[in-house]
Amino acid sequence: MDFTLKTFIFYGFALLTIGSALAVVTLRNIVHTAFALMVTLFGVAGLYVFLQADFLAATQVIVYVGGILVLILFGVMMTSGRLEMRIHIERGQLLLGAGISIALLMLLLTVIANMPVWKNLTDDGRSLEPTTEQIGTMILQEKFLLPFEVVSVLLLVALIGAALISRKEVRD
Amino acid sequence: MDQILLSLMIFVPLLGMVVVFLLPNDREELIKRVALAFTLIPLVLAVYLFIDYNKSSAETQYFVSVPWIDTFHINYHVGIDGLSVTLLLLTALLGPICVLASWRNIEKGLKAYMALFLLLETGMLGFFASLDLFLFFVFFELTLLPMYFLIGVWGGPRREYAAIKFFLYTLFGSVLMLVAIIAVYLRSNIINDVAEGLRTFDIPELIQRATVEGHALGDSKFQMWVFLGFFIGFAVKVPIFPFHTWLPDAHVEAPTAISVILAGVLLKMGTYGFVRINMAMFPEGLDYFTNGDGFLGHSLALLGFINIVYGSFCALAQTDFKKLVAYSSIGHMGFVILGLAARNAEGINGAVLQMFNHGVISAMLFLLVGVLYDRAHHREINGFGGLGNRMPIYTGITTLAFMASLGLPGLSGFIGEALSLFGAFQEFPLLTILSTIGIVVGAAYFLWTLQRVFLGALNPKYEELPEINRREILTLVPLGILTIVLGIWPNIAIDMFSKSVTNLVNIVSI
Amino acid sequence: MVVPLISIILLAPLAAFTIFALFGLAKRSFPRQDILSTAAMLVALGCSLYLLNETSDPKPLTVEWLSLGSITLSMGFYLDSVTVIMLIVVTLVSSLVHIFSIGYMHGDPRYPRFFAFLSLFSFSMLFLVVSDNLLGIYIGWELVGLCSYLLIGFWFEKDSAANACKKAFLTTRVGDVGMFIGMMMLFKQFDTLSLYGTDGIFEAVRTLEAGQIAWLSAAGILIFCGAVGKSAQVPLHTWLPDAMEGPTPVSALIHAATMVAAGVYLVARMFPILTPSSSLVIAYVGGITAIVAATIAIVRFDIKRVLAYSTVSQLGFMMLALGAGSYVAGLFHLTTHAFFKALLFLGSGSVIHAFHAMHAHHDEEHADDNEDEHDNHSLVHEHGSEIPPDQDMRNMGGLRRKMPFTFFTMLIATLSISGVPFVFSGFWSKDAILGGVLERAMGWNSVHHYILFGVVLLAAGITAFYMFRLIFMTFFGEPRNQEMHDMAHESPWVMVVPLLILAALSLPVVNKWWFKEGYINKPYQAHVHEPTHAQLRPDSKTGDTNFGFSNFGISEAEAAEEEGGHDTEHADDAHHGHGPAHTIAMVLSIIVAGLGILLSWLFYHKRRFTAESVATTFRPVYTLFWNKYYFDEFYNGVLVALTVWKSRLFAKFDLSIIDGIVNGVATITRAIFAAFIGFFDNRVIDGIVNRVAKVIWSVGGRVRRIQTGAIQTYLFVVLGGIVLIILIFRVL
Amino acid sequence: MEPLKNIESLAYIIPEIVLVVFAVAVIIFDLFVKDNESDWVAYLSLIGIGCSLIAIFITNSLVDINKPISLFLGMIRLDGFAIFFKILLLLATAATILFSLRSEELDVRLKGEYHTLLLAVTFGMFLMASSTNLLMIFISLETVSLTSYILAGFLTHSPRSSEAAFKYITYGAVASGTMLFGLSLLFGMAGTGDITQISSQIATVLESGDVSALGVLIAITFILAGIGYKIASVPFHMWSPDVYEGAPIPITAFLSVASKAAGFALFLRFFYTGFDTPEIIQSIDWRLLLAIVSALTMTVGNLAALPQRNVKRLLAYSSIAHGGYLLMGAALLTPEGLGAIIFYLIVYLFMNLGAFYVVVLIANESGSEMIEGYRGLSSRAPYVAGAMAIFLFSLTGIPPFAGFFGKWLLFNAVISEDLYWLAFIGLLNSVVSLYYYARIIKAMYLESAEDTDIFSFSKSTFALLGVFVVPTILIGFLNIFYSLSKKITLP
Amino acid sequence: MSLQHYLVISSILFTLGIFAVLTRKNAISILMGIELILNSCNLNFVAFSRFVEPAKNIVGRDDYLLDGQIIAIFGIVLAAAEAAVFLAIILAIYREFGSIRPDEVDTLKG
Repeated sequence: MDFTLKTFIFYGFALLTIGSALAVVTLRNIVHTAFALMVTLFGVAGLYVFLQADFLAATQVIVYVGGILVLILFGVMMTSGRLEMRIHIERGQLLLGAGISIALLMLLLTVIANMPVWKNLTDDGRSLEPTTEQIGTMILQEKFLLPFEVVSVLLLVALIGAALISRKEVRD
Repeated sequence: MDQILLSLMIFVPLLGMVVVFLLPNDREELIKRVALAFTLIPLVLAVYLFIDYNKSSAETQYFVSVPWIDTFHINYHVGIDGLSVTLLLLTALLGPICVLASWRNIEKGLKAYMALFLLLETGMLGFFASLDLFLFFVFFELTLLPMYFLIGVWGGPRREYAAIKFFLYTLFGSVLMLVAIIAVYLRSNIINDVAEGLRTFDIPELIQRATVEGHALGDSKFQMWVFLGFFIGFAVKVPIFPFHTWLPDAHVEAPTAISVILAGVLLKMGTYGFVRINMAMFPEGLDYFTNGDGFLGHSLALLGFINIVYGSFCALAQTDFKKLVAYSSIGHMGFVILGLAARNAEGINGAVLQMFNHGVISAMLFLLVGVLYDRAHHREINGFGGLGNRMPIYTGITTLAFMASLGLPGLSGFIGEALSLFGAFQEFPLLTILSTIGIVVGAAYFLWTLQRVFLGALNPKYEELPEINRREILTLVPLGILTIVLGIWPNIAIDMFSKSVTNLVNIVSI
Repeated sequence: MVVPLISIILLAPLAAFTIFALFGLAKRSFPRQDILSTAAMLVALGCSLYLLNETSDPKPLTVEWLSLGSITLSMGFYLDSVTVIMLIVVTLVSSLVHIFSIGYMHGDPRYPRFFAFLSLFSFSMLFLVVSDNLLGIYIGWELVGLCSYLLIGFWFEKDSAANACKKAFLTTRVGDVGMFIGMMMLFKQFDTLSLYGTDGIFEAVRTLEAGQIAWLSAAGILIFCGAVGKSAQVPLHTWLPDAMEGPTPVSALIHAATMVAAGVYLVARMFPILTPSSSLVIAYVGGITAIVAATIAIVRFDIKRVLAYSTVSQLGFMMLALGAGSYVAGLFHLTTHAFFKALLFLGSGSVIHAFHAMHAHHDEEHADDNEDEHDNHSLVHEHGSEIPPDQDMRNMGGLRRKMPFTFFTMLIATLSISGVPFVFSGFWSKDAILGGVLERAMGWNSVHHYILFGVVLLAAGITAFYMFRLIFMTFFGEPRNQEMHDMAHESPWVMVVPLLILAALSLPVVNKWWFKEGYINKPYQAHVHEPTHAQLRPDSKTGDTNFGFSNFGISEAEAAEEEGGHDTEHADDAHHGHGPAHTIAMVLSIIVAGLGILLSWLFYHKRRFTAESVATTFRPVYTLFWNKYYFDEFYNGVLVALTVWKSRLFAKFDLSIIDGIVNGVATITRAIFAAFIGFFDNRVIDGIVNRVAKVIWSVGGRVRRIQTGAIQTYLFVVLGGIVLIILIFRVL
Repeated sequence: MEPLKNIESLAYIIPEIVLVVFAVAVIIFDLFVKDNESDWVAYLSLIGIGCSLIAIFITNSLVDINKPISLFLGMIRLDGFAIFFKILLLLATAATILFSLRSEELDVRLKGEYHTLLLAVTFGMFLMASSTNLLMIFISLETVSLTSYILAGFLTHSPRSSEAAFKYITYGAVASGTMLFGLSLLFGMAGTGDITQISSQIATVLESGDVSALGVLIAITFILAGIGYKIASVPFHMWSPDVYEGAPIPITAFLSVASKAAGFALFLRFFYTGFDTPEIIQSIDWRLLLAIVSALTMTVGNLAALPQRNVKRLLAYSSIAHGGYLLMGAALLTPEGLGAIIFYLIVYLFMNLGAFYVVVLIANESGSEMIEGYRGLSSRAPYVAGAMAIFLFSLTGIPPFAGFFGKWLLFNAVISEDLYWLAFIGLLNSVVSLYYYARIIKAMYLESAEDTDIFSFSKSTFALLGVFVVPTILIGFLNIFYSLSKKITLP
Repeated sequence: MSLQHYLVISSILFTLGIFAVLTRKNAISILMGIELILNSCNLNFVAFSRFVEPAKNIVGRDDYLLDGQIIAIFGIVLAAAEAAVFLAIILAIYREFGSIRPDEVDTLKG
């Protein structure tokens, strides 16, 4: 395997993603974890770039980092008087959680490593045309029209619901 | 017109239930009268059917078969043969008697009581008349609900326990039966592993198909399992040891009329089902348990024997009058099982006759217990004494019932028991001889009870105990007459079903 | 003509009872039940007497009673000389007892009921007698048992009566079950229960092969079991003395003359199926009964109990006769015994009636006693040892002047039963038995029969002894209880007349006019076919053909000729067999009877010896006799206790054994679930359903406990579940 | 069969469109109607449902049931199966709205939102019943889920309700995330999102060896987590008791019937179209897997229901158990199994909703959801008690009530596949279930209350009760339902 | 950079997300775990869309499986909606229980 800059950057992103994700699950400070999550989300966006999904990478940054993460931070702030929340985690729970996670990972890795249909599918390095237009066509004119419309309903519902649930009730 | 009579008989009580429901709550007399009327109609019809039934033919008569659930080839198929017409008469007879027996002692919710009772009667009548396996099961289960409420709401102090126990036991049995029914249905069109024609639930049709060479229903292994499924379902109802423990509780807690129905009819549903399904449809399965080799070879007769001896001895140990009668029922149903296990004309005829007679006699016994309970408000045998002096008529009738129940020749209890034993003796001499212990013990507990309740010096507590009244006598007299008449001339009953039984004997003697 | 007559005989008493029952249901009673019942019995008696000459058609009526496809059970009448004699005995004694009761039961609160029960009894007994098949006999058999039960317990306020009636029914029922099993065996073999005719058992039994003899013996003995119960043979005899709790006319009718004799009748009827071995069993049972009961009777003081044991003993004589093959002798003794024993009982009833005021007084006392014992219930009671004062012979004495008729008639009966020669019927019948047994012994050269002869001879002597003891204690000497003696009086004429009639019937001369010579001759078909048992015996003679009524002053030769007309071969056999045997037997029996009477005279009249001194000398024997060989103790202590124990055990079975199994299953279940979920509670639980329900319930609780409320637990379950599913389905 | 293009498809989704239009209309209407006490919003929603129902019948006439139409270039499909579920769901929604009218725990000020959400969730369920594409499956599932979370947490002043929503969303988010991962794996293996093509693709994949089978198994199990949580099958059932207990009663009823039915629709379509080819079954025994899951589900549901004292929670467990019974049919992957499920769902709709309706009524009157609140009901409200008894007996599966016939069909299907063990477990479970149903009946009939006031209900209450009682008694006796259940098939 | 590389990364992300939801004692951390899971799914879809041969007869483009990317877009949208609702519910919980520790929200159980 030739070790090019591209691969170097790829591994960089990969490590960044995984490392920050690890930080998300291990750090005790909730704000720190939120920032670690941001790094993860950036990392994933970088991987999207490697996969030549340009539109998606952009969306990832905008929606996730710009939207969801901010939302989460708001949530953190609204639910906690102090920013640091140190919570003791039970060892048993930790071990069991780790056990289940590792078991799942092992199973997945076994499959990924040995699945014939997924073998030998390497990046041929060919660069594809930008996907944005195609995506737009497919969503608005081709078969993803219906999901698109449905999602709009879903968002409406989520909007109403989130407002409904979170608004402070004036008690009698 | 004739075709509709049977269905009319089955559904008139249901109509009665609706009518009773529509009556105002506070018109209690009216409710009772209406309920009585709606139980008398089936009685009239049953008597008509009994008389009109062509005894010389073993064919099913008055049958009606109309499609019901086409998709699963379920028909509304009812009809009677000698066996069912006898039990229909018994059921229809006990209906009005039970309404009369409930005349005064139902203190709350009379309307609901009568409505449920009428529903129960429909279930019982339908059960004995149905010739479609599915319908059969539906009616079988239909008796469960009213019974549960009748015991549970109007019963004695431990009624909840008794009701749920009854319910759970029966349900347990019937779900096994359900599996068996479905298995039979699914195999009903398979000949030599190939599906031919339509599946069916029709009992006569299934019986016929089971005899076809190479039919999946005829497979002996299959028959054995299915037999077992049905058997457990019916065994709970009969009840056969070790499924019997619900019975004493249910009987003790149930109000008088319901005990009467329970002992008089519901137990017969078990044995009737056994005859109708297990014996007629699965002769190979029956063979396995009555004539097979090894441990299970005589298991059915063994169960009959255990029932007789166990029931009798348990009865001997009781001090509760009603529990005693309840255990005696277990013992007497043992004779039925023993007779059926014999698979010969004497045994089966005897068993069927015993079913009818036990229905009549145990009904009398429970009515009598009820009469005493209504007066003294307890049933502790040792708590009475010398009532013979105070209540001579009651004592006389009780003596008659006891004597009939302990198998005194000349009264109906004897013939069924004797024929069952005669039949069984030809197949299982040793078990039969051992079973005769039941006769002695039966005499022992009844006489002992008679002594403790009626003989000896009058217990001063009961010096003012009123004698049995006319209404109560009225409920007992028809049963007493039947007991005597059938004891003297049992052929009246046996004539009705001996042809059907002969048919059955031909099927089971493979 | 025969069928309607028999029907009338049966229906008349039945109608009397039915009328009573119907009135009873309407809460009334028929105004003159006594007259009604008595009239019914008299009608039956008349019809029976008419039937004396109507035995030409033995099977006048057969109807199909039950048809079960291929098998048919029929009912019908069978009428031969034996039937007719039984009919007459039953109706005659019954009629007299009815009449006697009009006086004896007068004033009883349940007076009508008594007569109704007597009628029902008479019907049942007559039905038993005329039935031509085993089933019919069995039906009548059980019905008389019922009536016996009802009548023994007639004064049910007395605990002793209540216990006695139950004991009687149960004890006889034990025997009946044996009989029932015997019937089942016969039915299995022959598919019928009819006895006579071409398709009857007696015909079929002749076709049996030699290999089936053991089986037939068993059936015969089992049928005999019924007779053991009903006829109060050892070991089922204990109910009969207790049955004396019933009114005395009942004792006379049922427990002396008729019902207890039904066993003898049954054995006589079943004669053709008896094999040598079953006959021997019957003979031994009869012999043992005769001597056991006789010895017990010696030491009784209750007048009725003496008579009761005497009855048992005499029934033993009859059984012995049948077992020894002396068919006619057995039936002959049955007839004579019926009359003189009924007379004795009625006489004793008359004596008791004489103390009637005391009786009433005693009843009250007795009722008070019962109060204390009221709670102490057990299955079988023994109340025999307590003697009511009006029946206690130690309170009597010197009554012969106060009650001359009673004394006179009872004396005749006593002479008859004691076997005082020639003028009393008892002598002839007893002599026939003794002769028959001895003859069998000599004819077969059988040790068994010699032993039996010795036993029965001794028993005959003892009979004379205790009967005269009764007479001496009751009627002779000085009054022992002056108060009671003063109250005693001769009974009214309704009671005396039956006594006189019965006394007359105890004289053979009176009997002669209605018994033709050789009227009873042989068992069924014996003169037509070779009887089965005869085929099976070492020699084929029935041996007893010439004895019986032919001895009522008629020459033996004549009788033999009469017999010979039927069957010359037998007559010849009989002739060389009976001569010496009967002579010896007659001499010996006269000697032992004389000895018995003499001893009794010395003890109880002359007071040469006192019974007490003898009792002291032979203390163990006396104790044995006094305690009636401890039969009741045995039954109470062992059998009854066993039964009660067993029933209690069974009742506990539900609680302990079944639960034990369930508990076992539950324990395993618990172990399994404990491994997964945790521990189960460890309570003791009763009831099978409760147990299962509780197991299910606690599993439910366990399942429920996973539902901790913490969301992450749930997530663990989800993801753990996923991992498990994958592992189980692919990797493992 | 060529899928229709987007515009052509529109005619066939009029029922869905009607629902969305009314959902929006309701919330707008609510803005203008200030009178919180009036029930107009509810009636408007009911009109919407009625219109949708009519639309279904109209589109139904356009479709030949035996010739399903693929819409939106293969995204969804319109066939008899989908139509059946749509009608069923509409009925359930209508019933829920009617319950809500009676229920006193809902905040009257939030009626508009409430009904919008209900209509929206119904819309999502419609799509669940007809999706044939992985993406559509996920989106419809999410639509339903998200709305359900909100509805469960609708009682904003009730901690129980909030807790229910919290648990529901945590659980649901993890489950649907897991499912999405599974979907992605499946997508990667099959190279397509169209489930009608997946089976052939997967069959090819499976030829390449054991590991592929493991891959497929993982993918399917992950997907099962998403669907299984909707139908509350073990081990994905754990949210349901808590959520059912915490949510408003009408929503509990709705979730236990409609949500479950929609889940089954999705489940059936997914497995019947995607995974019932012999090759796949040979390599991974779905039937056994599902049979075990079904046995566990009913057992756990029934056992856990035994000790419950809260009727709502008891019914939650009972509905888990019923999910288990239904899964029996699903596990068979046979037409009989499908027919049995269809029939059972009809029956279940009426009996379970009926039971919940009684819970609503009793909660209103006595303010209690506990079993003690039912004491002496037979004298306080005899007709309601009678109806409840009928529902409960029907749920137990006792003739002559419809529940018995439903169970009978299920067992019939199970035994016809010779799965006797499963039938036995199912039947034993029926017996066990009697125990806890009977406890309610016992309380109603055999025990007496301290408080003996007579409950009074309006005529319309009884009428609505009758709407549930009559079918619960009659369905089993009418041939039409059996033939209906037989007619509906999946390719 | 083969498909497997991406798949391994996404698997790890997924597993970490699972670990987070199982062990974190803060509702918001759980939400973050869920976001990790959803990201891993999206990464999968995109990776497949890049590498996997589309199935035949697929409607639309047949040289390139763009569907995966579009699904990922929808995934992001759904994640956003879910996060919004989730946070709203967390706020409600915080209001009612004064805590967002998942193990303290356990009044419903049994």
